[in-house]
Amino acid sequence: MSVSVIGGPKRESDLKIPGTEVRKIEKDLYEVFIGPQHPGSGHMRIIIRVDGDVIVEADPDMGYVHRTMEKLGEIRQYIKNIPLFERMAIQDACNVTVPYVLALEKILDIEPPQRAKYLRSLLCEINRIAAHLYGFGIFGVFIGHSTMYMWAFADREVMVELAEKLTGARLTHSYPIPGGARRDMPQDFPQAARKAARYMRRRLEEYRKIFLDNPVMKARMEGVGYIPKKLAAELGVVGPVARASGIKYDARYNDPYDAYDEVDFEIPVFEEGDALARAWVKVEEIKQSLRIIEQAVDWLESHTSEAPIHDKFWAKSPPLWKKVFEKEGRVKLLPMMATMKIPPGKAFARGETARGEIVYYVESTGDSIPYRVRIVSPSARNAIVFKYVVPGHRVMDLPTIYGSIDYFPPEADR
Amino acid sequence: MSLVEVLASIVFYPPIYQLVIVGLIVTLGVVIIILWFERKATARVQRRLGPYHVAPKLAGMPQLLADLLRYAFQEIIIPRTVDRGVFITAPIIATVLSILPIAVVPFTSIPDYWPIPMDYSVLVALAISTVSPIFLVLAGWASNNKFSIIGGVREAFIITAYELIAILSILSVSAATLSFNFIDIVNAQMNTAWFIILNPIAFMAAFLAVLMSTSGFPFEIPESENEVVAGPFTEYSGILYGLNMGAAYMKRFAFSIILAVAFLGGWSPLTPGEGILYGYLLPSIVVIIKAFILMMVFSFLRSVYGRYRLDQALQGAWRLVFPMALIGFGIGIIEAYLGLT
Amino acid sequence: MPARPVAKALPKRRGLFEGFKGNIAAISLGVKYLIDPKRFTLIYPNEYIKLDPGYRGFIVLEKKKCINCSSCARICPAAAMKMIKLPEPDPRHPGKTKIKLWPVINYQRCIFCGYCVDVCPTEALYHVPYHDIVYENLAEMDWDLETFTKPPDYPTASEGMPVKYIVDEERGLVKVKAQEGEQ
Amino acid sequence: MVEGLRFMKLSEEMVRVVIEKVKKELGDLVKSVEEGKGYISIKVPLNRLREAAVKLKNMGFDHVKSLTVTDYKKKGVFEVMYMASSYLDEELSRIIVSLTVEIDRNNPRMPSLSDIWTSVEFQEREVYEFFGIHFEGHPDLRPLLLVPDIADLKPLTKDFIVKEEPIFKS
Repeated sequence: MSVSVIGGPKRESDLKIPGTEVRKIEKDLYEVFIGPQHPGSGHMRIIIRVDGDVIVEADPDMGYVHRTMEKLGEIRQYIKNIPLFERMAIQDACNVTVPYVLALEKILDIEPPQRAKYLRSLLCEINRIAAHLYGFGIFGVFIGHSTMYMWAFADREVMVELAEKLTGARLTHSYPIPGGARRDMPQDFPQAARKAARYMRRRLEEYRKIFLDNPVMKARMEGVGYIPKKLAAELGVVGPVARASGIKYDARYNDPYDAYDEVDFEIPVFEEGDALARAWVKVEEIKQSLRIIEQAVDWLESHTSEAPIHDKFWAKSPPLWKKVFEKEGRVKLLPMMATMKIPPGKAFARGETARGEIVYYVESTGDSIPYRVRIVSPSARNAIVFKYVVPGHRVMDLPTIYGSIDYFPPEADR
Repeated sequence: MSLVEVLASIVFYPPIYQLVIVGLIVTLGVVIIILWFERKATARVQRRLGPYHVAPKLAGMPQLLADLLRYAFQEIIIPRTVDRGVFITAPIIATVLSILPIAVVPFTSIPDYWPIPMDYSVLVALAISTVSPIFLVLAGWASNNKFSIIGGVREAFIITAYELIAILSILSVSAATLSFNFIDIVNAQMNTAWFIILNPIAFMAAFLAVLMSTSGFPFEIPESENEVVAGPFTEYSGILYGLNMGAAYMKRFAFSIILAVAFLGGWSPLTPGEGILYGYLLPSIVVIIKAFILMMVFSFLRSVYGRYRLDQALQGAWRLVFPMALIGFGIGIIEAYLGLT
Repeated sequence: MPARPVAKALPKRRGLFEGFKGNIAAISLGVKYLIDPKRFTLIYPNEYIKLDPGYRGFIVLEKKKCINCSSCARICPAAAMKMIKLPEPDPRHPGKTKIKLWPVINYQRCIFCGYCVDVCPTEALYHVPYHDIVYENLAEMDWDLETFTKPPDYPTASEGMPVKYIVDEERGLVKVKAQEGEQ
Repeated sequence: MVEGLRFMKLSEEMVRVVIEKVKKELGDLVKSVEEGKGYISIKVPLNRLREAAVKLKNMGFDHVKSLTVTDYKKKGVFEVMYMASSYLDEELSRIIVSLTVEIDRNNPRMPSLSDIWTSVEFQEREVYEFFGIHFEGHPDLRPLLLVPDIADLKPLTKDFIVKEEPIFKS
């Protein structure tokens, strides 16, 4: 009989904490620790017990990249939290920070100008594509398809290039700020964005040929990790995982923010609920994101350039501010931004990142630092899939499910 | 007799030539080149450069020599928990056995240059080729590591699936020519057409079986790193790991030579003539080139496919490839009955 | 027009023939890329990307413009920017010194968010459009005021060829040689 | 296509309708219902929390988005908010209700809701490690992200103080 310690050290004093006691496992089961130093696990550990080739129990053990985001959020000024929170998922920096900014704007009771909304949505969609491609790459290499990995990462470079043009940084843009966005669109951006959109559409067709319709890969994905609609709602899974199971939920649709109530796009919903459907959701979402990018670029081009920030932070700014904006398109911040006091209040905001819905709860007591910031990231909510969906699958299905829910440990651990 | 002739007679003494020159030196060269090709071709498909910075003018070819040297001089770490004897000997025996089939395949039709009597050479080659996987399973078991054991078990599953297919599909050639003699098989192909044209289904089955036996994509299941780290080789390091990895490629080369002789006409466009040069060296080069091309095809598949799940691979093997092998065998019999060969 | 959920279905393709067709499509696509890889790899030390002027690279101080307001240090999210106190001859009272605050930056911590550049009331801080600088030890990355006031050396530029990436419809990105002297 | 035409932005009207519905459903369970910024706050007494949760679930709030705990050290309470919403009901999916209870900061115990809302299971584990709140009846209550040594310090309570560096350098 094998004995294993789950969840902590063996010292006598620690055993008082519930959940750290020594457990015995059944004789016929074989316990395999996948991760955290494992080529197929990422920064997490999944403890599986297998009977033959079939997993009977899976226990996700997260927290290897926990960075105390919520605590750090409580000790620093509001604006300083933006670069911090975007480090949860740096491929998805804008999407992750926009809901936080939305929450702040709700407390401040301001609405950013239309141009800022479009700029934010534009970067959000660029980030969404980049993050989906990242997910695709990881998914591909998890089921042994290294070409998918390299292709997705190469094409992600195009999106990163666009984001760099827009914000001046490849990944950690720190782009949205309370009341607006930090830069205006450069002159040559619309043309590059349209070219990139056309290129991406053609590449998606090639992805289909080599990956999604490839009989080998299709066999690996079809019917694996099936989550029925009821179960998906019960587990509270988010994003592509939920939409692949037939749940019509997308924060951009159900609680529209920024420019999403003005642009025309679809929320793809599949009924199949397996890994293949989750991959297809991503493909369809990339297509829709490309449409949003094109529309946003058209809108921005046809409207005159003005500072994409709320008047509260712009009307009283010195002439140098306007000069810099006209010359470089850069929105300078007022020095009061650093120690900005936000009126007392509580706000809850949600936004759709590539991996699903992220929610923020911000509570202010009128000080320059938040009293409480609660973040629930999409991967943290999807982690429950490991416990409830993985058992019953074969060992080789674990990477398929892992890759298909696009679980991203740094985001889940926060 | 001049010195050159003496040397030639030693070097081209069939057992030495086939086992040492072709079996060790050429195989090593082929493995290195094919590894380079595999990395380079995969890189091209994946829009990368592949090996580059070690001599950019040679397209990074010396990278593989550097890797080889690194493996050779790396410290071999033997964990305390392993079964030492088996742990060390298993990869060595597996490597030796995987190149042994080369020693029984004829490279020419001239009896002077046959390493063994050729009457039952097909059977001998197939028999030898089936031994080496057992040592991979042993290596996994001796490692005493969970991932190694899972990998070893997967290897064992795969053996049961591909072995019958490999034997049956290659024997379909024997059925067609009514002979277990490689020489008869090649002669028959030279008289009519190559068996890849006469019996493509059997070739296809044999091709897939070789892919499975050498863990090529899409059947790279025992070593699949996303579940079982490196399968049976998880605990290995240094040259022992290199042997393990190399053994798969050597085995693939040995199988490719068997396939080249059985299906691709052996030394076909060439009729072996008098003397060592025309009778032995050139025909053997033709066979090696054919085997090399076959290996390039095997390697290219890496960039297109991922891997099957274990049960899917087994299902595919038994439900699809095994009937294919049977049909191929049937075609062989029909061809023999019709006197096509 | 707003968003709308649309039910989609997986393309249903089954059977031996479809499987065969899928294999052929995948392999032929692979062969297509084997012949023309369409790659845009940057061969880094030999080539380097000449970044746009808007890029958020290393941050440098123009001492003349600085008004010692410490806004940059206050907004720095990574606590990389700190104010130091330096004595300085007082112009109004000759012979006496007064304490002045100057920003210094620690590049072990800097995350290149550019808040300090954006918040600076006199544009005394600016980004240089490069970021690939190697230091031999960590202490060197903690800049003092003198280092902070001039742009850091950029050895990559002297060794490699400047290139630029432009977005292309056919190949994704295309690497082109950057014009010399172009900003 | 036609489906999309039903789209509308969340209006005050819709929120008011839901508030009325909640008040009717929960009846005397609720202490107060008020509209917050982005959510509807429903305060219930601790001993009737499970009852209220079951009723909310039956109303269609089928999953919990966030289990938010705030430490009010001065008041001596933890405020626990189950922020629930709906996936299957499109009307309710636009609205987030927060089922709020206050529990004693010195004796943080409360019933677990993980058998009502499975989606809250991992978040209850998270709250357990960060605040030390014991959820009675939780099937698998052990630290999720932290190692037990750190979890023992209850890092998200206001007792655990982290200080920012000063902006001056000596």
